[in-house]
Amino acid sequence: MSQEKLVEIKDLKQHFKTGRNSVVKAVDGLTFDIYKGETFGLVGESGCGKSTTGRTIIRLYDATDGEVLFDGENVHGKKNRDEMKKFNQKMQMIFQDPYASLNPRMTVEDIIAEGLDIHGLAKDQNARKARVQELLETVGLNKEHAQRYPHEFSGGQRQRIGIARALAVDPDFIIADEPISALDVSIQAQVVNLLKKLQQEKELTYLFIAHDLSMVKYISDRIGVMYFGRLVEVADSDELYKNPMHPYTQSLLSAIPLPDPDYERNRQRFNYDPSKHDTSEEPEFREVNEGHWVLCTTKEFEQYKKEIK
Amino acid sequence: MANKDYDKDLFVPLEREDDTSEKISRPSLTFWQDSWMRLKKNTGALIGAWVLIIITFMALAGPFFNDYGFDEQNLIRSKLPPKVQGLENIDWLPFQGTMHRTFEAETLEDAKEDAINRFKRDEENIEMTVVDDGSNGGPAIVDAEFDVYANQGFEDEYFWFGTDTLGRDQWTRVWKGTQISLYIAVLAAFIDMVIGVAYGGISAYYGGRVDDYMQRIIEILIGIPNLVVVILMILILSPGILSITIALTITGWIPMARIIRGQVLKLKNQEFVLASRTLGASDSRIIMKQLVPNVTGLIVINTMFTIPGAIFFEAFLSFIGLGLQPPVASLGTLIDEGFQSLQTFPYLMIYPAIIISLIMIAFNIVADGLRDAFDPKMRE
Amino acid sequence: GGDSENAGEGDGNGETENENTEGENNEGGSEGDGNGEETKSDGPSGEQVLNLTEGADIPTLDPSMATDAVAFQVLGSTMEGLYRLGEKAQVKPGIAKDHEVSEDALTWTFNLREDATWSNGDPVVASDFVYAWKRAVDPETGSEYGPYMMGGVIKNATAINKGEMEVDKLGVEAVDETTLKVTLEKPIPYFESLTAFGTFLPINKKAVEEFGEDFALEAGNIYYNGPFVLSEWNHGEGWTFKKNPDYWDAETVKLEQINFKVVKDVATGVNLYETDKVDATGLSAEFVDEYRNDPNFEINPQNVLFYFKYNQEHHEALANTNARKALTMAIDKKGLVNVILNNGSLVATGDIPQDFVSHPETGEDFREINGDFLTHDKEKAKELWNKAKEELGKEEITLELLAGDSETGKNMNAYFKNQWETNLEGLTIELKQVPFKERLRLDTNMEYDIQFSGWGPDYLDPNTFLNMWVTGGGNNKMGYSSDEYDSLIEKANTEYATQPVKRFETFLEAEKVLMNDAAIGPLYQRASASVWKPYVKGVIRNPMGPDFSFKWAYINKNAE
Amino acid sequence: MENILEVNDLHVSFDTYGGEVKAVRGVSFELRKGETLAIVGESGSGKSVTTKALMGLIPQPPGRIKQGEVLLEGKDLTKMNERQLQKIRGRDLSMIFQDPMTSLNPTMKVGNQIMEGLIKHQKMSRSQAKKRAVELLEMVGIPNPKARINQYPHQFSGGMRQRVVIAIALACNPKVLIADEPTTALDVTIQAQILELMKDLQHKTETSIIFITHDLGVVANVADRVAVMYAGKIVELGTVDDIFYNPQHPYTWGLLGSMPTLDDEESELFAIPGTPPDLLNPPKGDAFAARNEYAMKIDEEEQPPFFQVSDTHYAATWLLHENAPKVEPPESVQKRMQGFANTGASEKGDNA
Amino acid sequence: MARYIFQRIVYMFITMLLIATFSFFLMKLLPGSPLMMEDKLTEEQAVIIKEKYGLNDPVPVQYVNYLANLAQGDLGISFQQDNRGVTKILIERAGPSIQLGAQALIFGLAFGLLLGIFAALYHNSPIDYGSTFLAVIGKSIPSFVFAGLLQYYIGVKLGWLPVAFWEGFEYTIMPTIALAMFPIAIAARFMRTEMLEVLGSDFITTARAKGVNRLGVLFKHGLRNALIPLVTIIGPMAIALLTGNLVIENIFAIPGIGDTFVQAVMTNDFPIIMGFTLITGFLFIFIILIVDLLYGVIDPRIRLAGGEK
Ligand SMILES: Nc1ncnc2c1ncn2[C@@H]1O[C@H](COP(=O)(O)OP(=O)(O)OP(=O)(O)O)[C@@H](O)[C@H]1O
Ligand SMILES: Nc1ncnc2c1ncn2[C@@H]1O[C@H](COP(=O)(O)OP(=O)(O)OP(=O)(O)O)[C@@H](O)[C@H]1O
Ligand SMILES: [Mg+2]
Ligand SMILES: [Mg+2]
Repeated sequence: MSQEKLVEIKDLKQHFKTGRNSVVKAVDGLTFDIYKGETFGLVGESGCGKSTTGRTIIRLYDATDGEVLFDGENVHGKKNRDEMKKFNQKMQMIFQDPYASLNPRMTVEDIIAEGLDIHGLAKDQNARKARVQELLETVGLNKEHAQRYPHEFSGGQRQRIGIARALAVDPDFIIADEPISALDVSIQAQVVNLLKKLQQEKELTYLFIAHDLSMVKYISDRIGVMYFGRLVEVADSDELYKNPMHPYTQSLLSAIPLPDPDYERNRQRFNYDPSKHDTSEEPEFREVNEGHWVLCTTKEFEQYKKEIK
Repeated sequence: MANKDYDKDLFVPLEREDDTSEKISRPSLTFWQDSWMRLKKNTGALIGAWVLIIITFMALAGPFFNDYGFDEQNLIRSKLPPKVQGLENIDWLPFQGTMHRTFEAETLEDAKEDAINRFKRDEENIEMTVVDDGSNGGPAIVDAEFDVYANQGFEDEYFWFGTDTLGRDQWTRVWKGTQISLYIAVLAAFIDMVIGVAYGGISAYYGGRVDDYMQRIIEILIGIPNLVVVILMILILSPGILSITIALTITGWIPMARIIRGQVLKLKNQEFVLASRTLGASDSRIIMKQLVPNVTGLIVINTMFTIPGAIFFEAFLSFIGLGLQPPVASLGTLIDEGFQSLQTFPYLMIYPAIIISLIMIAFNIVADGLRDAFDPKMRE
Repeated sequence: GGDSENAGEGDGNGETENENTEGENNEGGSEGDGNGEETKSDGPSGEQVLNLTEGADIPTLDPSMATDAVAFQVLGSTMEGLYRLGEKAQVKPGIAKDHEVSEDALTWTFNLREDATWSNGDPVVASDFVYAWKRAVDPETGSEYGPYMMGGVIKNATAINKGEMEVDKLGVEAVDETTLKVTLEKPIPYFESLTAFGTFLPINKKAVEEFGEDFALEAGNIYYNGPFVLSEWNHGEGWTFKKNPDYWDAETVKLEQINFKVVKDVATGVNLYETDKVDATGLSAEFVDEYRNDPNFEINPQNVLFYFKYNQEHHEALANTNARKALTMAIDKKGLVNVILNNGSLVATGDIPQDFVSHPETGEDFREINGDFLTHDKEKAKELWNKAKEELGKEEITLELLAGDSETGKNMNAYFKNQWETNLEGLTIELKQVPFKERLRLDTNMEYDIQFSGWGPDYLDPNTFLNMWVTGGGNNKMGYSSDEYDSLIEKANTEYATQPVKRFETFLEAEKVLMNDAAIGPLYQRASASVWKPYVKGVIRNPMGPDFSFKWAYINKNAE
Repeated sequence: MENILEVNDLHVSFDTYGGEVKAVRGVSFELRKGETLAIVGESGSGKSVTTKALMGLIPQPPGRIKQGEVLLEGKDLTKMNERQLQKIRGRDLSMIFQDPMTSLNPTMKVGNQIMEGLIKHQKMSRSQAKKRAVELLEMVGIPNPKARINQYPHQFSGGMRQRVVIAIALACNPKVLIADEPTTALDVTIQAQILELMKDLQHKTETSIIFITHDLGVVANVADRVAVMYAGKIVELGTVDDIFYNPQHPYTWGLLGSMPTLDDEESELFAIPGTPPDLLNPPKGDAFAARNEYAMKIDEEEQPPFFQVSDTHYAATWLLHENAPKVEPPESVQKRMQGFANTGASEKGDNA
Repeated sequence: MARYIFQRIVYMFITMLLIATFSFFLMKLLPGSPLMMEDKLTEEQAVIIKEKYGLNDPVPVQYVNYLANLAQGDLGISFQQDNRGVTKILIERAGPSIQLGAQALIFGLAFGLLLGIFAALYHNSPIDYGSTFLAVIGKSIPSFVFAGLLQYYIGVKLGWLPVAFWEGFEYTIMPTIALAMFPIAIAARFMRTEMLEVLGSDFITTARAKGVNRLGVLFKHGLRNALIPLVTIIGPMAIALLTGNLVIENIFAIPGIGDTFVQAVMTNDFPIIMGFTLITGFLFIFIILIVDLLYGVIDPRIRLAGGEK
């Protein structure tokens, strides 16, 4: 895998005003890079800002602060329609809720072809149709499905429609926001297999957001752990599972349920208590091991370093 | 369990052609074929559609069903009640060409005298039934039926819906009026759809400033009374269909715009809209393709309220001289006019009112059916 | 004109303006004369309360400002002028006991009674009249009827109103408390009946000063001197008269109370009548059929005349006399009157209504003497029309009919259009139905071809109708001009002013000229149909001024 | 243990424009006092419909219970009218619905939504109910419950809403709690807390739980017994150990095989091929046949009956018929079973 | 919240100013002058009268004067009802109209709501069809027809209620019913559609699962959630009802504002037209503000959204 950076996120902040004086700091200073061709997994407590991060990267929200560089160019900031369109083509998103993200009154063909229409990628009706069929086959549906409506599909199939839509414009980078959490395991497997296959074929880069840690580990090259709008740990996936350093990461890993009744009967969970941190010092993001970054104070940093060796 | 014996041959692996499970059991249809199929299954909507078709047909052909012109005046046959061949002898139907009144007086003689007096002293053509001869202390009551046709010497004529003050055949006038009212209905629906939907959609979709300004414009438009605007139009325009069209266009779309706005405000943050945005869809595309199809239900209902509103607004315009010029009439003006004699010659109002109600009920049923038909969820 | 039905000219559609102006249909039975049919026992019996309806609210109580039927009606009941109209338009004494007229007919001296008082206790004196009349012509007041009724009648009124002369120069003077001397501009034969008109009522100066801006705006903001006082006035809803105990002739007044309610809808009036909530109601054509043979049904012919104005300057065809005659004669007015109006209206055959004025000596009716002009004759109309087309050198002619926009109006318009187009070949009529004031505007600017219009009299004299059509007259507005006609009218009003017979005959002559020119196309003379409860007696119907007089009215429950 | 709930041959159908959707096609099981029965299965296999049918909450029309009985302590719920059901719902039978985001009334304060059932069934006064609501919220781990009861659902995060829904279901100490994917929207740490809470409660009140989930890890954690559903039927039913360590039905094999494990690095996950059958026209034979690599001819002809594997373990597959060829679970499943830490494997029984 | 309301009130003033401006100039375009009716006035007099009403000034000056007076709450005096203050006239006349309108609105909404709710509850049953029928008839046939029928049958034939006049509560019953046909129709139709949707949502099932009885489900859980679209249309509907209905007022001889206004338009009584326009405009804007605030009360989710844009 190349180490070329495709997306650079620098001190990204997204604050929502919810009232005169109250602000929700959904994302509060994220910095990380995503390399070309890799899958970057993002996990964390529900409500910690994962979706918001994804949406801000693709500029569904205008960032409160910070920047997102895509291929070296800032996605945010002043952009005219054409420039935005270019980004829109290169960067795509698969939404958390497959059903909600499909217009119930459009046929699958129209949904998938929307990107083609917008970017003028199909020369004529026939080319459009052909492209849609090709995409349907790519995601493991067949061409008869083109005339159906979203509600006629199972959850897994819907998710695949969403994927086909994202692929239609030949993107380089796809943000997949919990694409599988509502599906049964067998369908989860289908979707994940598909994503992996596409990645290999098309050199895609993913930002993969999920709750299910075993799935995340399976699919990701590197994983970022978020807590309350901030990244607390980033590492290669194996490294993270082997050497979780931040206590929140540890607590997450300790809570993964395993499909093994005996193991479950005896499992020990580790609870994260944020108040245990030393609050006298503002924690910083530090590289503890090669490619293994943790949010920590200097003291903690020293301690983590020791633990590795 | 399962102790029944089964043929051993059955327990051999299944030879399988390829993936059968993916087969689609339903033939692929275009959206329109599909909607049409669903509509066909909805009997109510079909009946409604037929009623509309029949009414439209009658609007066009009805005036030719008899020989009377719609402006053929003859004061001698003024205000004849409805009379229909074949139905004229059925007592409980109002098609006998007679007028019916009940008279009450102290004595039977007086009651009869009253009846005779009321009906032009034409005893020959009055048929009286004594309900109460007054012998038991109460007032005498007489039911009198007056053959107006015979009285006027029109025994052999039949005016199915009667005639108006000027002796014009109501049947012909009602159907002529239906033509106009149908035009108004279609026009109003069109304005609603085009201006109202676009305005409401844009206002809500862009939100913020745009919404603020657009809503204030609506407030101003509504704030200035219609009557003032319409009177001004009299100066500029000559009366007729064009002025009706323009008058309707000025404010007719506002309720629709408000409703669409409310709905779009709700829809615009739905994920499928966001998805379209990440694809780089233009705003107009999002409004037309993503949002509008999802508010069709409300559009349909609201249109059903706009249409009668428009039909009577036209009557109002005609009333103040901006609408249709006599002798042309619409259902609205016929009802307005008929209302003046609601107590004395009710048939002048009842028939146009029945037709307007029929049109509206049919429209509603068809619209409900259409809404279901265009909603793919109804397909299974 | 002083048409009390409606604001003067343009009363055109008075019949049909019930939406926006009065709806005279409801003027609680515009007559209900109590005469004739007294049966079992005469005289009042039962509760002396009368319940009536009125088509509109009172716009003002200020005699100088009053212009419409309702205001004059209220003033007629609550105020007393020099004279009052009694039965058959006979002049009855009011505040004036009698009067003397000078030789030259220019100076009138009225002797006032001493026992008349205002409702605040002040006596009614000659200076109250002087004050009121001066106020009426004072341009500052802005009175509409003041200059209209007094201009050219009372000395200097016109000049004063134009601001060319001091108000004090008005030809009216209080010689003493009970003597009023009036100097006229020229001899006015009908001046006596004029003094019964609302604009000539006295006003209590104190009240004007006391209430200032609010004078006459509420029931309590004016002092009354008539048979009744306005005891309550709920704007828009109705008002109540109570008997005025201080009225000089209170003895004669029998009614204790009259309740008026504003009712605009005919059917409502009928329903109220049927449920005994009101004692009288007007009827529209539809209801006339139902009540025609009811013993309580009445038709009250009025002197309001309806006709076409042919604008001779706007369309060449209308400058052609034959065309105008053809247009007038092509219309079957009998049908119009009997079927469409259906309220007792009469076919009009001249510029002066039936039973309006009669020959000063023979007593023969004006209409009777002059006969019928331009009566309906299809064949003749066709003939004339063809002649006109020949003269004009045209086969196809399109004319616009400007008319009102209310319901009955629409029927009439459709009728006219149909009659003309079927009877007169090559004629196309374009209807233009506009609201009342738009029609006034178009009339003033003479932007019309044919106009449906109407006029009610201001005083009992043919002049009120005939002087409209003199060249350049304020109401002409249709480009009619005839030297012969002009000089006849001029003569009648100057040379023959003091010679009633001569004067009358000159008017007869003038009408002939007018009708031979077919300057206007007379259509009908309005009547109103109504039903009155049989126990209402003694209500007097006036041909002008207030529609009816209640001074002598009473309730006789025995009559039922 | 005594049965608190018994479901016998339940059939539920929906009438749609296209015809009759046979969502549940003969489900039978029993629920014992104090146990947890997990239901797993393909999405659309009728899990939610089955549980809604128990509550008498199938929307009618288009739905209807065609056949079968639901006995709660011996009384048949399908025969009860709405009024009788209202007394039982919330008090004896309680349900946590699948989607917490939409299961709460957006226009009603959270506290009131919890109190509603308490006031109705426990005949509490408002103030008592309020106190209890605060307790419940505290129990499900919502901080500052006193203030929270006066907030509206949208002011709660997804996970918190999920917990509110749970609190409502627990409010009246039901005899049977039906939990339809109660933790899907939660991250693992909160999920673990919730599961703990439910178990605690169960110990205290002897509540029986029906737990629907897709997460086999969760099943392993909470369940005493497991029912596997496919296309409107239960295809395998057994104790949690039976199902995990000795699965018999090929669909169960497929499910277990689809899960990634934390330690292995396969190139591709196993997924059951194809899609579920159309419930409008369910196949004549075994519904799973089309996707079953071990399918036999008989699968096309006739639906398999339940074969008993052990006292506690049943499976509906012709593979268990004596005439059927012996097949082993696919390698991936075997590997997984071996991968499981310990002794469970030894209990593996043979085919019946 | 307070800021939001304040902002709206500022807007309200601007809108009112615009309405005043537009109507003022439109008024100047109306045919004829207010003195038109008084055709007997001599020219000299006309000048004096115009002076009194300030009509001799150039239009912009008149406009400024008008606004200046308006700022002091002075709507001027009527041209036709000599010297009577517009404010006084409008207040007198608005009373009955507003009372009737409010009664019709309340009764119509309440009855329509019930009708709609039951139509939804007994979906596709005779009750449903009956309510739809009633709604369609209620909207297809003008209210004055109902008024006429009521007056004749209830008032005259049966004698149950007074035929006309404005003298007490029983006098308001028939006009109220006639006017209410319109809100009944609208409320019933909208309620039915929304209720059907709401009754299908999950939280209704939740409520039922709690054992809440039928009426509780309908009124405690369903109603509020189904009210939003209805509230949207209340604005224009309330205006239509509260500003008086000329024909109904005439039929029942009610001293309302509808007639006053039409008279004023017919006679060019500018001050009254302007006054009426301002009152209508104000009412409308005010009701819309209330409606927008009501959104928040009915649906707490909207309350927050109101603050931010
Ligand atoms: N439009 C918004 N306005 C206000 N607050 C918001 C908005 N969108 C998100 N938030 C808040 O921001 C925080 C992060 O939300 P986000 O949806 O990114 O969480 P998430 O990590 O994706 O959670 P989940 O796993 O439940 O999907 C939450 O507290 C949420 O309430
Ligand atoms: N109202 C309805 N009308 C028609 N079909 C329905 C209806 N409700 C459910 N179904 C059908 O019943 C079947 C079973 O649905 P159910 O909700 O029980 O699935 P599930 O097992 O809970 O799936 P998931 O795991 O996705 O929640 C599905 O095929 C579904 O399409
Ligand atoms: Mg998320
Ligand atoms: Mg489910």
